[in-house]
Formats: sequence, structure tokens, C-alpha cells
Amino acid sequence: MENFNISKDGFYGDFGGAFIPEMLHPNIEELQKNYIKISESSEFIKEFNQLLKDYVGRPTPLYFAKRLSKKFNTKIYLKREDLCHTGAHKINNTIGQILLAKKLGKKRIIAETGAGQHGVATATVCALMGVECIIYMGEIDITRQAPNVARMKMLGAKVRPAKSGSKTLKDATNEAIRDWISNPIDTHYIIGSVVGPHPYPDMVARYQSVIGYETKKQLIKVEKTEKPTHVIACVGGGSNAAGLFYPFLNDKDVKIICVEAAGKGVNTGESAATSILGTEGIIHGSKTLLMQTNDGQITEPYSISAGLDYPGIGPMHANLFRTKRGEFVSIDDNDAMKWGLLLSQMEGIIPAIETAHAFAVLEKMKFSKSDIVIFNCSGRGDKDLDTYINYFKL
Amino acid sequence: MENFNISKDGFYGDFGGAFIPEMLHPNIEELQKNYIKISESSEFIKEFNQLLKDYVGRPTPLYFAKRLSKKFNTKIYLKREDLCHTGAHKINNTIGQILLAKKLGKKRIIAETGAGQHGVATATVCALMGVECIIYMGEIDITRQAPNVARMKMLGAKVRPAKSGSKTLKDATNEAIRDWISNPIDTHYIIGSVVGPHPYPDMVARYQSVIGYETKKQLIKVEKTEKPTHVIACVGGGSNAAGLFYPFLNDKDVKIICVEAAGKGVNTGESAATSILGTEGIIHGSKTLLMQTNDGQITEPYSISAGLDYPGIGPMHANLFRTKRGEFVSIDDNDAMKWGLLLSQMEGIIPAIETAHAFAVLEKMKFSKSDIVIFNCSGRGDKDLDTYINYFKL
Amino acid sequence: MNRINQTFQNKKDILSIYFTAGFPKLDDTLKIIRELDNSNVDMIEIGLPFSDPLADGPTIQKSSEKALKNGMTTDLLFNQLRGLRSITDIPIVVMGYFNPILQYGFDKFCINCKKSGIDGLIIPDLPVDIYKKSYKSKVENYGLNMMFLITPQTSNDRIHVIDEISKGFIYMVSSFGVTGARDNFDEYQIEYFERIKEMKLSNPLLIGFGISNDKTFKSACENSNGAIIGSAYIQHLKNYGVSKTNDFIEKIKF
Amino acid sequence: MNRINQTFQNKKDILSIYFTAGFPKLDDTLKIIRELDNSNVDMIEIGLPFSDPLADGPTIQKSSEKALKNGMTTDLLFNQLRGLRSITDIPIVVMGYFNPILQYGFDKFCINCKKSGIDGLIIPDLPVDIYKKSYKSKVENYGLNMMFLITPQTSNDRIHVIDEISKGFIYMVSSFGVTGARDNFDEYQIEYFERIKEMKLSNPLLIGFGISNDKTFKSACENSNGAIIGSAYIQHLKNYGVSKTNDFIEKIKF
Ligand SMILES: Cc1ncc(COP(=O)(O)O)c(C=O)c1O
Ligand SMILES: Cc1ncc(COP(=O)(O)O)c(C=O)c1O
Repeated sequence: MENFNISKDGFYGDFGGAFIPEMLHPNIEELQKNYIKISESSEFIKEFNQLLKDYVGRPTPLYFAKRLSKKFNTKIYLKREDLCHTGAHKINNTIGQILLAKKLGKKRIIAETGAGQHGVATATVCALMGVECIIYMGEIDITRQAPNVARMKMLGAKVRPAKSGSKTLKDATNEAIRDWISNPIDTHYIIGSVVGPHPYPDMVARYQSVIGYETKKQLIKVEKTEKPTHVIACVGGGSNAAGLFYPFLNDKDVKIICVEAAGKGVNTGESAATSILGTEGIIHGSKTLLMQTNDGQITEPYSISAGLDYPGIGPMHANLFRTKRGEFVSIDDNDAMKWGLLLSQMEGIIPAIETAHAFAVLEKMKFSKSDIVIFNCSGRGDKDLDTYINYFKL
Repeated sequence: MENFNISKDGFYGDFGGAFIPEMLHPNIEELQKNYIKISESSEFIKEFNQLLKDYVGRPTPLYFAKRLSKKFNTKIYLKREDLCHTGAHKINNTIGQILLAKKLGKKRIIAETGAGQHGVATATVCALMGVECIIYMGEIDITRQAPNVARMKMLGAKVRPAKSGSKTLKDATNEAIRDWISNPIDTHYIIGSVVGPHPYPDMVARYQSVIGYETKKQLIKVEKTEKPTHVIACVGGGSNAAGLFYPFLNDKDVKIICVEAAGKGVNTGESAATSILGTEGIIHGSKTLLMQTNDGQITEPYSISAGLDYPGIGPMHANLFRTKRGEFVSIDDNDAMKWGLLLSQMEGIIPAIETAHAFAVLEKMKFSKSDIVIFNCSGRGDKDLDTYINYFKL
Repeated sequence: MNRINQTFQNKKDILSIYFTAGFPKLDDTLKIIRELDNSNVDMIEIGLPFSDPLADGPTIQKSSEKALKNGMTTDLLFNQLRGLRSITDIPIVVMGYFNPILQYGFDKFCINCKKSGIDGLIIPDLPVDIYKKSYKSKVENYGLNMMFLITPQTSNDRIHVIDEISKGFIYMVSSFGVTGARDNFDEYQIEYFERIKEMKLSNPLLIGFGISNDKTFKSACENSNGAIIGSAYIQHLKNYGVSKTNDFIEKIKF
Repeated sequence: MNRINQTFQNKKDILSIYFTAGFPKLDDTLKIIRELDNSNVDMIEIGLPFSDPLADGPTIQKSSEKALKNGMTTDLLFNQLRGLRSITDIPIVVMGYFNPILQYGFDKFCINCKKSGIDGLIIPDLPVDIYKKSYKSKVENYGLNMMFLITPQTSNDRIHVIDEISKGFIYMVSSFGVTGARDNFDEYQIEYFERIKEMKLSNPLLIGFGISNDKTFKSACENSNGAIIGSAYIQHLKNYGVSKTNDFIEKIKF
């Protein structure tokens, strides 16, 4: 059987690995050597599960969307990650990593953030544990995501602007890595998606896999099967998708659908549809698909949603794309916004714009009456209200 | 045994009743006759519980606040209503009432809102059910709570400004009642707190009582007792408090603490500490304590938190106050804001400013090491970010 | 005999005019009453302004707000009404929301009404059952009439209860909705008027809410003992002032 | 024999200077090399600019950004380097991040390096194990040296591995942190230099990151075979231009 999980040396097929400067070697090696051992220890599992339950609010519901199902004449379920504490799936991962960091004796946490969701989730767990927290964020993102900046500050985190390059997520990531290089001993870097050098993609996917495992358990109660026919998620770096897909990766009865942001259109030069526009390369320590010039300079993607606005995808997803295990669909700004409104008005759930992209698939693909279609409702739209207001002139 | 629940004729001690114009009589009578029957029918219970679980995300966790407990040397638990869909306890009630309205054959929903939380919760359940929704909101509140206005509009609700009086919650309530008078047959009015004419206070308390019943069940697992020593909640109209207190009302081993907003200080003339400043009277169809002039004109309260900015309290709470069953504490703007920040930085939970008031009690009262203190963490602070930003110059 | 009952015995097509005490000016109360009396209206309702008049439409609401801003209070109203009975003999009703009356003291309120020469009360948010239980005997002891409302939605059974407890007249709310001037009656309203007529109640009926012109007034009179005009008169007061009251009344009466 | 190895055989207190190709002006590459050669530096590192230079501090980052904006590409650099060996005989190393090299084609890159007269490569984000598995034989076939980095955090075991795989010299990162000029060495750095000295590695050592002046250069030379200066020189280029290179070098050399 083909295996879509990570290999022992940190690769998904051709993708993955740890392409890091020597300065990061001790940190990365420490993680590589310890992440599975710690994450699978009964003490860790107990603490992790308890925090997911009592603090994050898990299990998140698997919600049968009645009106949507009727309209599209199929069975549509929403995995409600929007109900997680702080408003998105991101916190599953930060809870896992903060516990790991504590076990490794780290005293200081750094993270990058784009839309600010991961920054908030990181600042949150640092407040919870009483650990120093520094968040790197592109100078431009700091301006456009002001409410999340305020949340991070409320939570006691320091927000440091990344002023280089395009001053967005990619540059914030560079800055975080630079900080880590400069503080190799006491600092843990909490990466926010299934990107970065091995073991991050697998580590983040494992912490997010609670989404998929819960879905299985919940599905059997309502549909008497653990197997949906389709699992669908938006892909920025790919963590919410990886979390939902995880238990289904090697089960080919379950169709995997990855939804990327087409921005203003795949061929407009303002897009974030990495699988179509990207080529193999190395970004932030990982071999994967990424958007770049012929010359290997990483280009700045565009999407109306700041969380999908990353020039790469995780190596797991690059492999899903290359092997055709996953189907990749790209959705442009307008369709995403339309679906943000539609989900709000049909189900009373205002999704994050990232999340809205996933739902737009309902008009791009055909589903049959007996299909069981699971959407990862990765986050709530509160952070995007300004964008919605401006777009719809509310 | 003294009974702190509602009497058959709709009173809590001296308070309650239905002081309504004749035009509302059929609507109110219909509710009085049917609300218990319907709410206790197995069909209703099933639908209600299912939506609370799959849609709202219940049970909400009972979270042991480790760092806070350590700091105050007692056992502090947070009932995490901030994790409910839409961000506050308000939706428990709107789910109940929309189901009731459907059973009564209503086709149109109206509601009043102050901070916008109840408006959002109402617009949400209306979208869920595909029912027309009109929200009345003071013209001033529409300006100061712009994000929640946008959320309601995203959800398909019409937001109508109340332009009379002080143009805030009280006036929005008047407008909603006027609408109901004008549309007595097909319309249900979803009141957002335990206020208004009988049966609203009891009906809303019942729908919110899931908070208290869950707490009991959860507490027994962690503390081997169903009985906390203290239950603490902020009181605007009083619905989150009523929901938490409900199963403990008649159990005098459990201390009930109601936290009101002192605004700029109880005696500054800019306060919302109704129990101290109020006198017996009638507001929105209910006999209760309210803030009024000697002449019986209802005065405009003030609090930095829009959700506590109501000149009355529910009749249940008026009775808790008069009978001394409940202890009433008032917390001013500055202490509330301080505690908003403190809870954020100590537990990673940014509370609504309403909610923050409750926590400030920790510095006003002494608790012992073995006390089990339950706070209703009634809502999240996202809606209040602007206020926090301006206050703390974040 | 109470002036209200007398009026209904002696007259038909009763025109009762509502105004808010303290509007447009704080001390217009007696001036308005004099103007109305001079214009030959049959009855007057004085509205005690309230901060939260939830049964009233925008016109009366705004007049209440203005009146309160002008400084109107319950005490002041009774002061103003001292000369009342030296200027008019027609029945006068006070309409007030329950809370200001409660704060004033229900008994004191009744006593002062009686002293001022007031004939009856309308308290729109005092429910029938509570009235019966706690206030009816007081009101009747002071020789005041209490009038209640019925609406198109009120059941026949309940109308009988209200008829039994009311003294003076029954205030027949013409439509679904709060106070406010309308141009015409709908079919459902006419049907409702018919239904009530057939019930042959012991109290006379005045139709209120939405009476604004000769046409609606005439139609009301055809279906009851007369009508109450509020918002349309308040609007007239606002536009043309107290002294033009007669112009307004002339156009209504037929 | 590779010019790098020759240099270490013949000289001590090696001064190697880093600059970013395409900075300050697009076509400064050869000019800078000529100036450095004239100033008697011992070795030159040409930085291939990259959009995301995550091991570099702000000075080198900004020079990369500027170089890319100026239009620098891998192809263009090789074009510029055509005349390289007619103007200098000192060893030249290219330092580039892995992605641009991959996109160019690893083999093609090596071939063009060789053709241009480049002596060695530093690819900071190409890990030792992947190099060993997939690229070492290629690099060595083209007669190029590959240099790797060690840091204060690198374990002795790993340093031995790196020593074994490196050819030319070992790039000894002086401190925790990214590139950037510093004034002084800390105690922990001196201890680290001592530790490495005692290991008696087969490759010579150049200390890099944080060398900015005669003092730090001298101290580096006392602890190794010499040093690499990057940020400080880039800053000088920015402030004073290419033609003042000699002023900078004079102040460093002792
Ligand atoms: C709600 C939400 N969904 C999805 C994403 C995309 O990230 P990922 O692809 O790692 O799930 C983000 C990133 O901020 C997000 O906030
Ligand atoms: C989070 C939150 N808590 C408390 C309140 C106060 O209402 P109540 O007293 O009815 O719980 C509100 C009202 O908007 C609220 O949003």
C-alpha cells in the first residue's frame, strides 16, 4: 500500500526534509529526536487531551448542515474548528507545541503569524503557561490585522514587525527563524502550519490530527460508518487540511480535496494557488511546491484571505498533489467571499475567509445524494469582518 | 423551604408579573400557556439538546484556572460560555426561543440588542432556520458596536435603529415591543435576558439553565461533589447569572454572587449598579428593581460594557437581592478593565468586558483554600477589542 | 354620576382628544384644555409623559420626550390642573404608564386626580387581573373610572371580562399596532368593529389608534360611540401651535 | 590544487571578504573584486542574492533585496564573472542559498562556477547528510570545494563529520546569531574557539559572523586561520562606495 504519511527520514515522497542552516541543527535535531517520544508519552497525551477538552473546548461538533445539504442534495457535515478557543484550529497545534517546549525545558517562545490567528493561538498558550512570547508579524500585516495584534498584546505577547521583503508572512517566518538562530538554547519556535523543516510538518499534523480522529468517532454515531466519501479543507500552509485528512490519508475510499486560494484568478499574477503555479523548491527549510521565479526567488502570493497568502504548501500536500492522491481546486476571491456570505445566511456560521474558500467547492464539483462530505470549518470570520464589510458594503 | 424559583403566577417574591398593554396580551398569553408544555416536550428537548451540542458546541468546558487558583489560593473554575458559537451564553436562549417560535408557527423574529451579542445570537438562529429576522438596536449602539452590526447583516438580519430616548438598549427594547404590538400574529419576540413580562424571565432562565446543570455534572467528576461553594456571574439583565445559578437557587450551601457594573463609581451618577441605585418599579413589563427618577422616569445607566448597561435587573435577581439570598457586588470600569487584561495574561482568555466584571470579585472577597468557586465566563472579548485598545493604548 | 358616563348617556359621536402634558410648552396644559373645550370636543385625555412609552408610536413618543425635557412631572401636572374645573365641564381622563404612577404612590395619585376633577384613568400597562386584585377597589372608592383597552386580537371571553371591570367606556384599539395616525380602515378592522357591535357590551366604545381625519372619525362613529384622536392632534400642535386647535377640530367633526 | 587549499598552505591570518552580487549597483561585481584584490585581501566570497536569506542579518538581507531589485540573477552573475580570472588570482567562493541553485540546476551551477574560475561553494541551507548523499560526488567531480559551517552549538561528534566532508576550510560561526557586525567577542566565544583549536581538525578554520574591525579580526586570527567579514564591508560599501574599499581593508589588516 502506498503510504502518504511521513517517512523515517522526514519525507513525503519527494518532499520534506530539513534544509536548514547549521545554526539551527541542534534545535531541529533535538526536536527530531524527541517529538515522537514526548508526544506519545502517556503524560503528554494526558495533558494534551485535558487541555484540548477543558481549555480549547474539544471535541468540536461535527455539525450536519441541514439547509446546505438540502440545497446541494447531499450530506454535508461541518467539523466545527471555528468553535475552538481563539476561533480556529490553530490552537490544537500551539497546545501541543507548548507542552513539548515545556518538556524540553524551553523558557521562551517565538512564532510567526500572517493573519494573526496563529499569533493569537501562540500568545494564548504562552499566557496559559506563563511563558515569554514573541510574535513576528509582517509590518503590512500588522496594519491590516489590527484586532489580532491587539489580542496578542492583551495576552501579553510582544509583537515584532518584520520589515524586510514584502513585509508579510514569509518575512515574518524569516525573522522568527533568525531569532531562533540567535537564541538556540532556551527558545522554542512554534511554527503555525505543516511547513518548515522536518519534524515540523509531521509534528503539526499530529497535533492537528485530533480533528480527523474526532470526525471518525463522531461520524460513526450519525452515519454508522467511520468513512466519509469526501474530506475537504482549505490549504494555506495546510495544517487544518492535514489535521482532517490525517486518519484517512491511506484510505483511498476517502476522497481528499484541497482548496487553494486563486486570489484574483490563477493566471492574473495575483494568486496563491501554489499547486498550479508552484514548482519544486525549498522554502523555510522544507522541499515542497512553492511559487518562485525561474531564478528561484520566492514570489509574493496574493489572496484576499491573509491565512492562505503563503507561497508554499506543506510537503504532505505537495506529495498529495504530485501523486494525485488529493484533488486540488482553486477558488478566487469573489467566490470565497460569496460563500462566506452564503454560509452565514444559510447556516448562521460566519466563516473565516480562508474557510469560505473550502465551501465554494460545492459549486465546482458534483456530489451524490449518498455522499458524506466533511468540510473542515477551520475558523470563524470575526477577524475578517472588516474585509466582509468593505467587500459587501455592509 | 424558601423557593427562589418562579411562582405559578409569574412572580419571584414581590417581583415579576406581566405588566403589558392589552395589545400584547394574546402574544404573552400564548407564551404563558405554552412555554413549559413545549419546552418540556420530548421533541423539543431532543432538538434543543442536539442543537446545543452540534451547533453551539456544548457542553462548554468547566475549566480549572490553574494560575489564577494559585494566585488566590483557592479553587477557581471557569464555565466557558465564551466558547459557545457566536461567543457568549446568549445563544443558548435564542436556540430555545427559535424552536419555541417554530412550534408556535411564527414566521418572523424580532429582537432587541445592546452590545449586539444577543442580536448576533438571534440573527444566527434565524439564519439556521431560514426565518426572517429584524433586530432593533439603539442608534448610538449601532455606531459603537459596528462589528456586531456587520455580523448581523452578514447573517441576513435587518438592523433597525432605535432613534428615540437615549438611543440605546432600553429604547431598542421599546421599539421591539412596538413592532410586536404591530405584528401580533406571525411574529415572535426573542428577548435576550431574564427580563420582560412573564414568562420571559423564567423561559430565558430555563434555556440558560443548561449552564448550571452542566456545571454540576462536570464538577462531580473533578471535585466529587455537585456543589460549589460559590457561583459568581455578572448581571446585566441577568441571564448568564440565572443560567449558572438555576440549579443552586434553593440550595443555601451554595453562595450566589451577582456582580453589577458600577460604571465610573456607584455614586458618580454614571453607574449601572441597579441593586444599589434602583428602586422597585416596572420596566418592560416586569416589576423589578430599576434605576429611575423620583418621578418614575427610567434613567439611563452607564457602564463601559454595553451588555451591563441596562437600567433594570431581572425579577429573579431583584428577589435574590431583597431576600439576601444573593450577595451583590459592584465593580467599576477600571477594575473591570484591569481584570480583562489580567485574565488574558494569566489564563490566555480575553473575556468580554461584561465577564471581566465578575472576576474582579477575586480582589473584593476572601475565599478559602478549600472553596470551589465557579465563575461564569459568559463571553469572549473580541467584540470589546476596540475598547480594550483605547483603554490600554495597545 | 361620573362625567364620563354622563357624556355617553347624553351624546353620540363622541370626539375625545389626547394630548401630552407639557407639550409643546411646559405650561400649555390648561391652554390646550381651554382650546379643546372651546372647540366643542366631548372629552379630553391628558397624557402623563413617560420615558418609555412602549404602546405609543413615534409622534406621541417624541411629544413625551419633549415634555419631560421641558420639565413635566406628576406633581407639576397636578399643580397645573388646580384650575381645571373652573375652565371646563367636559370629562377628563388621565392616561399614564404604570411606573410613574406607582412611584408617585397609587393612592396619592388617585386622590390628586379626584381633587383636580379628573374623571377617569387609562393605564395601558396595568393588566386587568392585577387591577382587579389590587387596585380596583381603590379606584372606585375615589370615584374614578378605569378604562381598559381591547384590540382586534382580544378574544370574546376576555372582552367580556374587560367589559365587566371597565367603567366609563372601553378603549377599542382600532388595529394591530401602536398609536399613530392612519388614513383608512382595513377590511379586518371593519370586521372587528362589526364583531364587537354584535357583542352588545355594557360599556360604550371609543375607537382609538389611527384616527386622523373626518373620514376615519366618521367611520369610527358608525361603528362605536365615538373616537379618540391623539397623534394627529399632537402633530397639529407641533405644526401650528395651541391656538390653532379649533382649525383641527373643525375639520374632524362632521 | 584548489586555490583555497593553496592559500591556506601559504598564508596565515587570512582575510576573506563577503559581498552581495548586484549591490550597490547591478554591475559592481567585477569592480568590487578588483578593489578587494588591489587591497590585498586573501579570499573573496560572492553572495548570490536570495529573496529569503534566513541565515543573514539585516545588513546582508537589505543588500540582497537591493541586488534583486537591481536585476541580479544567477545567469547574469555568471555573465559578469566571465572576466574573473583575468583580474585576480585569489580564491573565490560563491555563497548562495539552496533554492536558487536548485532552480538553476545543480549541475549547471557547478559547471558554470568551474568555468568562471570559482573555487568553492557555501550553501548554508544544504544539510551535511543530503549533501553527502546526493551532491558531494558532483561537487568534487567539478573540482569545487564545499565548505560547511559549525557553530558554538555544534557537538564535537558532528564537527568531526563536518571536518571530514568539508574541503578547503570550515566556516566557524563565531556566535549564536545571524550575520551582522559586532564589536567584541564574549567569553563563551573564546571558550568555543579554544575547544575547536584543541580538536585539531584536518581543515583550516575561518571565523565568520560578527567580525567588523581590526580588534575582532585580530582576535579571530589568534584563534583560527583567519576570518570572514561580510556585514561590516557591505555597510562600508553602502556608506562610501566601491572605490573606498581600500580604506576599509587597511583598517582591518594589522
Ligand atoms: C481559519 C483559518 N483557516 C485556515 C488557515 C490556513 O492555514 P492552514 O492551511 O495551515 O490550515 C488559517 C491561517 O491563518 C486560518 O486562520
Ligand atoms: C458576554 C456577556 N455577558 C453578560 C452579558 C449581560 O447579560 P446577562 O446579564 O443577561 O447575562 C452580556 C450582554 O450582552 C454579554 O454579552
